[in-house]
Amino acid sequence: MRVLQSIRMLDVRARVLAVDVHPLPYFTVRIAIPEDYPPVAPGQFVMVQVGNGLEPYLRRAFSIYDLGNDGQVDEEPASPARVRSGVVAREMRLLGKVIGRGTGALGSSRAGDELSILGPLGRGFGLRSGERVALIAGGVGSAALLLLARALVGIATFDVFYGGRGRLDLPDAPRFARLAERSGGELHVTTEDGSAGRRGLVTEPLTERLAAGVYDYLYACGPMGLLSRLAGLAAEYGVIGEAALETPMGCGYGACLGCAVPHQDGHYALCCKDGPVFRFDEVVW
Amino acid sequence: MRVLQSIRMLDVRARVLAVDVHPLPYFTVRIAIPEDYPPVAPGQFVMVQVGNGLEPYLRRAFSIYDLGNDGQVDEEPASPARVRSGVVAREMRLLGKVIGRGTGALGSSRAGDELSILGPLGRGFGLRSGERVALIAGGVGSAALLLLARALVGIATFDVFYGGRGRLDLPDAPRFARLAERSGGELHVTTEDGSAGRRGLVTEPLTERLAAGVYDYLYACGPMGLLSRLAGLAAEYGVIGEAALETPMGCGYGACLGCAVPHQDGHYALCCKDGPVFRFDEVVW
Amino acid sequence: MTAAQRAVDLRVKLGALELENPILTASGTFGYGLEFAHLVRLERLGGIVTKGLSPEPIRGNPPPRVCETRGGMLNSIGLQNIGIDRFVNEVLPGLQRYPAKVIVNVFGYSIDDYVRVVTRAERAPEIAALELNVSCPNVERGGIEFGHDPDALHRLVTAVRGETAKPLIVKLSPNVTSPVELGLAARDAGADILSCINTVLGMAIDAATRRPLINTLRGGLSGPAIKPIALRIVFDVARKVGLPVIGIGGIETATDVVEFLLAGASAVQVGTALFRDPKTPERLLEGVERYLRESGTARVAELVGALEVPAARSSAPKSNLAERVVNTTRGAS
Amino acid sequence: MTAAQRAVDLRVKLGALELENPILTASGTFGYGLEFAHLVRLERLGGIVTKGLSPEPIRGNPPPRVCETRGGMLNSIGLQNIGIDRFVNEVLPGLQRYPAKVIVNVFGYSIDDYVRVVTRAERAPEIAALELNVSCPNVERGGIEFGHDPDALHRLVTAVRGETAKPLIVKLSPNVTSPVELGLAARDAGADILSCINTVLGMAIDAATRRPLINTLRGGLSGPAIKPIALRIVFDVARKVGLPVIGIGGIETATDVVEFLLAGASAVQVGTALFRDPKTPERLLEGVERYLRESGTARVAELVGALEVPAARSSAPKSNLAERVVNTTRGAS
Ligand SMILES: Cc1cc2nc3c(=O)[nH]c(=O)nc-3n(C[C@H](O)[C@H](O)[C@H](O)COP(=O)(O)OP(=O)(O)OC[C@H]3O[C@@H](n4cnc5c(N)ncnc54)[C@H](O)[C@@H]3O)c2cc1C
Ligand SMILES: Cc1cc2nc3c(=O)[nH]c(=O)nc-3n(C[C@H](O)[C@H](O)[C@H](O)COP(=O)(O)OP(=O)(O)OC[C@H]3O[C@@H](n4cnc5c(N)ncnc54)[C@H](O)[C@@H]3O)c2cc1C
Ligand SMILES: Cc1cc2nc3c(=O)[nH]c(=O)nc-3n(C[C@H](O)[C@H](O)[C@H](O)COP(=O)(O)O)c2cc1C
Ligand SMILES: Cc1cc2nc3c(=O)[nH]c(=O)nc-3n(C[C@H](O)[C@H](O)[C@H](O)COP(=O)(O)O)c2cc1C
Ligand code: FES
Ligand code: FES
Repeated sequence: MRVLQSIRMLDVRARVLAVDVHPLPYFTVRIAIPEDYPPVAPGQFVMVQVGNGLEPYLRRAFSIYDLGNDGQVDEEPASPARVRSGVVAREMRLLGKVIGRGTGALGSSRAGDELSILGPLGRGFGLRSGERVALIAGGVGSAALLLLARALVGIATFDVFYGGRGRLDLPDAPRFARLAERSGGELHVTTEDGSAGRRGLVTEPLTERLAAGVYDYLYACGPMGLLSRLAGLAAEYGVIGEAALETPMGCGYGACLGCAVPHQDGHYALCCKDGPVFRFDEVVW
Repeated sequence: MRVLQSIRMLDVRARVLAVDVHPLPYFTVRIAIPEDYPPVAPGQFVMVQVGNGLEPYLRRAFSIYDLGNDGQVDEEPASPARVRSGVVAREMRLLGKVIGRGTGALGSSRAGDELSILGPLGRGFGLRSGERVALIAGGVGSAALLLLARALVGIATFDVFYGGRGRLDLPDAPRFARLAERSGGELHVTTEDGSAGRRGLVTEPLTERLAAGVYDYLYACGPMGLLSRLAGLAAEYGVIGEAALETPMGCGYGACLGCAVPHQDGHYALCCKDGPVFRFDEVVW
Repeated sequence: MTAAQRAVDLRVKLGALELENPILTASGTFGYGLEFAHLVRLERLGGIVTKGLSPEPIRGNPPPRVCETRGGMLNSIGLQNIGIDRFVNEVLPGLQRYPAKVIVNVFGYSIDDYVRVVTRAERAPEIAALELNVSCPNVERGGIEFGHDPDALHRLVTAVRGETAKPLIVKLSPNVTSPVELGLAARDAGADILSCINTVLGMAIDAATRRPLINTLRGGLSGPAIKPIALRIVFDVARKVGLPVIGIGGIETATDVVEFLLAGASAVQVGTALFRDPKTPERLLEGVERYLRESGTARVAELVGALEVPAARSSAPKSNLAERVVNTTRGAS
Repeated sequence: MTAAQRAVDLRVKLGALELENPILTASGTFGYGLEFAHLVRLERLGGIVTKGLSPEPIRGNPPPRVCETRGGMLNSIGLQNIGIDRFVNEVLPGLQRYPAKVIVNVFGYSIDDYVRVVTRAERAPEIAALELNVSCPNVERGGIEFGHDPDALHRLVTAVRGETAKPLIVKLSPNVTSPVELGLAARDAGADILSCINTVLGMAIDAATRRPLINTLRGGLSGPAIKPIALRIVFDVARKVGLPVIGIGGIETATDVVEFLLAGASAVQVGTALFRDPKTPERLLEGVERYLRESGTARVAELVGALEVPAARSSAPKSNLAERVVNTTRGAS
C-alpha cells in the first residue's frame, strides 16, 4: 500500500465531439480535452460521469483508448498539440461496450454533451524495447492496448492476438493489423463462432507460439477468466508480462478501497491506484 | 369518499411537438395526442412522466391548458379532429412554470421526446350559462382556466382577473383579453411590482366589483393563499364559486391517498379524484 | 419449439396460499383494487393486498402527506380507510370477478382492533388471506409499535391466529435491530407467511421554507431507494425463520422481481412503482416470463432462494494480518 | 453593501470541538486525507475524518467490495486500514499544514482494540477529536455489534472515555430500533458528540449470474437513497439526547447541508458524494455561503435545529372518526 502517494489527476468538463457507433454494442466516443492535459501512459484510465442524474450514480471507468490532435488521430503517438482558437486542441477517445446503465448512458451521449472526465488514473503498462512481445486482447479489452501498440511501434516487434465471440466483437481489428505490421509483427484473430479469423479461443494461437518460445513479454487486457488463463500460460512457459484488470470501482482514485485485487504479498492491492496494470505474478488469480 | 368510482383515464406515450419558452420560468409544451383522446373538462389535469430516470421519480400534475387540431389551436373549443396520415391529429398543451426537478425536466424536453401522459384526471369546473362570472388566475394558475374561458365564450359573460408578481408572470394575458372581450367582459391585470396593469393584488379590483354585486359565480386557480382569500371574499359577498387546488400528489389517480384536502364534511377529500376543482364552501381553508 | 414459445409455470405456493403468479399489489398503493379495473388488467395479478383496514373508518393525517425524495418517496397517510364493513359489503363483491387473490391488510391500535377486523373478514370466503400491518403504535403499551417488540407481536399474532383459519401473513417492519427476531416471534405465534418490508422511517425538509415536507414530520420511505434494505431483510428472514416470504420494497422491474425470488421470496408486492406506472404488474409478469424462458427455467418456483452464495474465495491471499476479520458477512466498513 | 458581499460566519462549535466550517469528509470515503491534497482544497474543509483505524493493519474483505444500487451504493470494504501507528507516523505530519481538523475514526472487535487505538491517538496533539465506529461485531459478545446493544456501547464508551480528554464522537448505526436509546447510552458514558448515521445494511444481487454483488453478501448502503433515514435519525437524536450532532448520509448539495442543519446537526460529513465529485466539499461550502447570504442569515450556527415544526393545522376538519389517530408522528401508513 502506497499510503502517501498523492494523486495527479484532473477533473475536466469536456465536450463530446462525436459518438461513432460500430455495430452495437460497441461505440467510440470522441472527446475534446484541454491542450495541456497531463501525459498519459498506455493502460491508464479515466472515470467518466455522464449527466447529473441518479442513474448511473457512480462514475464508470474507461481505458484511455486513443489520443490525438485537432480531431486527427494517427497511427503514431500524438505530436504536441497546436493551439488554435475555436479548434479542438486535443482529442481523447474511449472505446465502449454497452453493458448496463453507465456504458449505455455514455454510448447514447450526443455531440455537444458535456462529460466529466477524471484522470488520467492508475499505473499503465511498462514499455519494453528491443523485444518480441505479444498483445492479447479479449473483446473490449482492446481499449487498453491501442495506445500501447502505438507506443511500441518502433521500439519493439509485436503480434496482436485479438479474440471475441464473433466478428462484431473485434471493432478495431484493422488498426491493430496495421500497427502490428508496422512493428514487424502480425495480427491473429480468433472468434468463438468462427465468423472471423480462426475459430476458437485467443489462447490457442498464442499457446502455439509460446510453445515455440517466440515471446519475451506479454501484455493483456480482457475478461478475468482470460487473464487468469494467460497468467497460467505465462507461468507454464516461463514468460513474464502484465495485464490490465477490471474490478468494480467506487471512486477510481484511491478513496474508497473498493477495487481490491488479491496480491501475492498477502494484502489487497487497489486496482485504481496500484493498477489497473499488474504483473501476472503479482496477482492471486 | 366515492369508493367504487372507477377511473376513466389513459396512459398514453405522446410525442413533444415543440416547447415554447416564454420569458423563463414559463414555457408551453405542445404534445401530440391520439385522435380518439377522451373528452376533457376544463380544470382536469394530466400526470406527466418525463424520461425513465430516478429524478424526477413521481409524475407531476399539469392542468390541461389547451387542446387543438392539426397543430392549430384556436379560440373556440376544438372541432372534431380530422385524421390525416403523417399529420398531428390532436394537440394538447401544458403551461408550465419551472420550480424544481419535475417542471425543470418538462421545460427542457425537446421536440420528438416521448412523454408518458396519464389522464384526463379529476373533476373539472362546472359550466354556468347565462350568468356574469369572474375568472381569477394567480400566476401559472391561469393554466387551469384557459380551456374554461374557451368553453364559456358564447354561454356566459366573464371578466378575467389575472395577477402575478411582475409583467413576466402573465404569459397568456393577450389570449385571456381576447376571450374575455368575445364573451362581453374584460381582462383586469394586476402585478405586485406594477410592471403591468394595476399595481397590487388580484383581489383588489375583484373586491370592488364584488362589492358592486357584478358577479354570480367565481372560478379560480392559483396559490393556496390566494384561493383561501377568495373563499373568504366569496363568503363575505355571498357569491358562490369553484377553485382548482394544487396539493402534492403521489399518483394522481386515487391510489395513494396522498392528496388530502380537508373537507367541511369532516373527512379528507382527494384532490386528484374529488377535485382538483372544489366549491369554495367544500374546503376547510 | 423455440425458447419463446415454451410455456413457463408462474404459479407459486406459500403454504396454503396458492397464487396464479407471484406478482401482487402492495397495501396502500392500489386502493381496494377495484377502482383501477379500467386501467390495469386485474386478471393478470397474482393478488391484491387492500389498503389497511380497521374496525371503523379512519380519516387519516392532515396534508401534506407525501413528498418525493431522491430515488423514492415519503408518505404519512395516517391509515385513512373505509373500514372493514364497507369493504366487505361494497368492494368485495366486485372483486370476485377476477382470479387475483384478495388479501386484506389489517391494522389497529390495540389487539382488540385487529381481532375485530379479522373476525369480520373470516366470515367472507372471498378473502384469501390476511396480512397484519404491525407498524402501528400499540396504545396499550405506550405507543411502541407491535412490530418493534417481540412480546407484543407474539401476543397480537396469537390472538389473531385464534380467530382465523385463513393464511396469516405478518408484515415486518425494517425499523428494528433484528427483523429475524420479530419474524421468529410471529412464526412461534402461528403466522403462516412473512411479508418484508413495510416502509423505512424517514424525514424530508424544505430548506427554503425551513419546514418539514410531511405534516407529521416523519414518514415512511418507499421506492427504489429502499430495495437493497428489503433484499437484505428478505434474505435473512427467509433463511433464518423458515416461513414463506413475500418480498416488498422498491420493486419496479422484472429483474427486481427475480432478485427478490433469488433472495428467498416466494412472491412479491409492488407498491410505489404503481404510482408512476399503473401497468407495472403486467410489465413485470411479462418480464419474468421472458427471464424464465431465456434462462431455461420451467417454473418460477425454482428461482425461490436459488441465490448462489460463493464459498470464501479459495484464491484469497493468505495473510497473517487480522485473519479473524476477513470475510465477515457484515456491512459497514 | 449588497447581499452578495455580506460576510457570513461559517464557524461552528460542537462543545469543545470548534470547526472553521461545518463541512467534513466522512470516514472511509477520503482515505487518510492527504492523498487528495492535489485534487481538493483541503484548506476549505472544516475537518477530515480518517478511514477507520485499528491497532494493527487490516487487510479487508475479498472482492467484490462495492456495487451501485439505485440512488446509492453498497460497500463491504472490511475495514482495510494501515493501523494507527503508521497513520500517526506517516500521515499525520503532512496533515498539519492544513487548518482542517483531523478526526480519527476508531474501530475494533473488542474494547481493548478501541482502547489501544485511542491511547495511541491521545498522544498525538494534531488529532482534534476521535470518532468511534461502533458498527463492528463485538467478538466478546457473540458478534453483536457494539452499536446495536446499549449495554455494550455504554461499557465501550466508558472505557474509551477514561483514556482520552479529546472530544469523543460516537457514530450511531441506523440499523437499530431506537438510535435515540443508543445515543443516550453513549451520552451517559461520556460521549461529547454523536454522528449519525453509518451505512444502512443492504444487499444486492445479479439476476443474470444469480450471485450476490458483494462478496460478503451484505454491505453498507450509502448515498442519496439514505438521506431521509439520516435526516430522521439526526432530528430524533438531536432533540432527545441533547448532545451536538454531526449529520451524515447522502449529502451531495448545499441544500442537503442546510436540511441537516435545520434538523439539528451542527456539522455534516460528506461521504459517497466524494466518489462522484471529489470537489464536493468546496461546492457545498460555496452553496451554504450563498444560502446564508440570500436568506439574510449571518451565522451558519443560526440554522442548527431551526426547523419550524408546524402546530397541528388549526384548519383541520373536525370529525368524530378515530380522533386519537390523527396527527400521529408516525411513518408507515
Ligand atoms: C480500469 C477499467 C477500465 C475499463 N475500461 C473500459 C473500456 O475501455 N471500455 C468499456 O466498455 N468498459 C471498460 N471498463 C468497464 C466499465 O467501466 C463498466 O463499468 C462496465 O462495462 C459496466 O458498467 P455499466 O454501467 O454499463 O454496467 P452496470 O451493469 O450498470 O454496472 C453496474 C456496476 O457494476 C460495475 N461493473 C460491471 N462490470 C464491470 C467491469 N467489467 N469492470 C468494472 N466494473 C464493472 C459498474 O462499475 C457498476 O458499478 C473498464 C473498467 C475498469 C475497472
Ligand atoms: C392538479 C394540479 C395541477 C397543476 N397544474 C400545473 C400547471 O398547469 N402548470 C404548472 O407549472 N404546475 C402545475 N402544478 C404544479 C406541478 O405539478 C409541480 O408539482 C410543481 O410545480 C412542482 O414540481 P417540481 O418537480 O418542479 O418541483 P419540486 O420542488 O421538485 O417538487 C417536489 C415535490 O413537491 C411537489 N410539489 C411542489 N409544489 C407543488 C405544487 N404547487 N403542487 C403540487 N405538488 C407540488 C411535487 O409534486 C413533488 O413531489 C399542478 C399541480 C396540481 C396538483
Ligand atoms: C402511499 C403509501 C401507503 C401505504 N399504506 C400502507 C398500508 O395501509 N398498510 C401497509 O401495510 N403498508 C402500507 N404501505 C407500505 C407498502 O405496502 C410497502 O410495504 C412499501 O411501500 C414498500 O414497497 P414499495 O417500495 O414497492 O412501495 C404504504 C405505502 C405507500 C407508499
Ligand atoms: C466505501 C465506504 C467506506 C466506509 N468506511 C467507513 C469506516 O471505515 N468507518 C466508518 O465509521 N464509516 C465508514 N463508512 C460510512 C461513511 O462514513 C458514512 O457514514 C456513510 O457512507 C453515509 O454517508 P454518505 O451517504 O455521505 O456516504 C464508509 C462508507 C463508504 C461508502
Ligand atoms: S475505486 Fe475507489 S479505491 Fe479504487
Ligand atoms: S395523488 Fe394519489 S390519491 Fe390523489
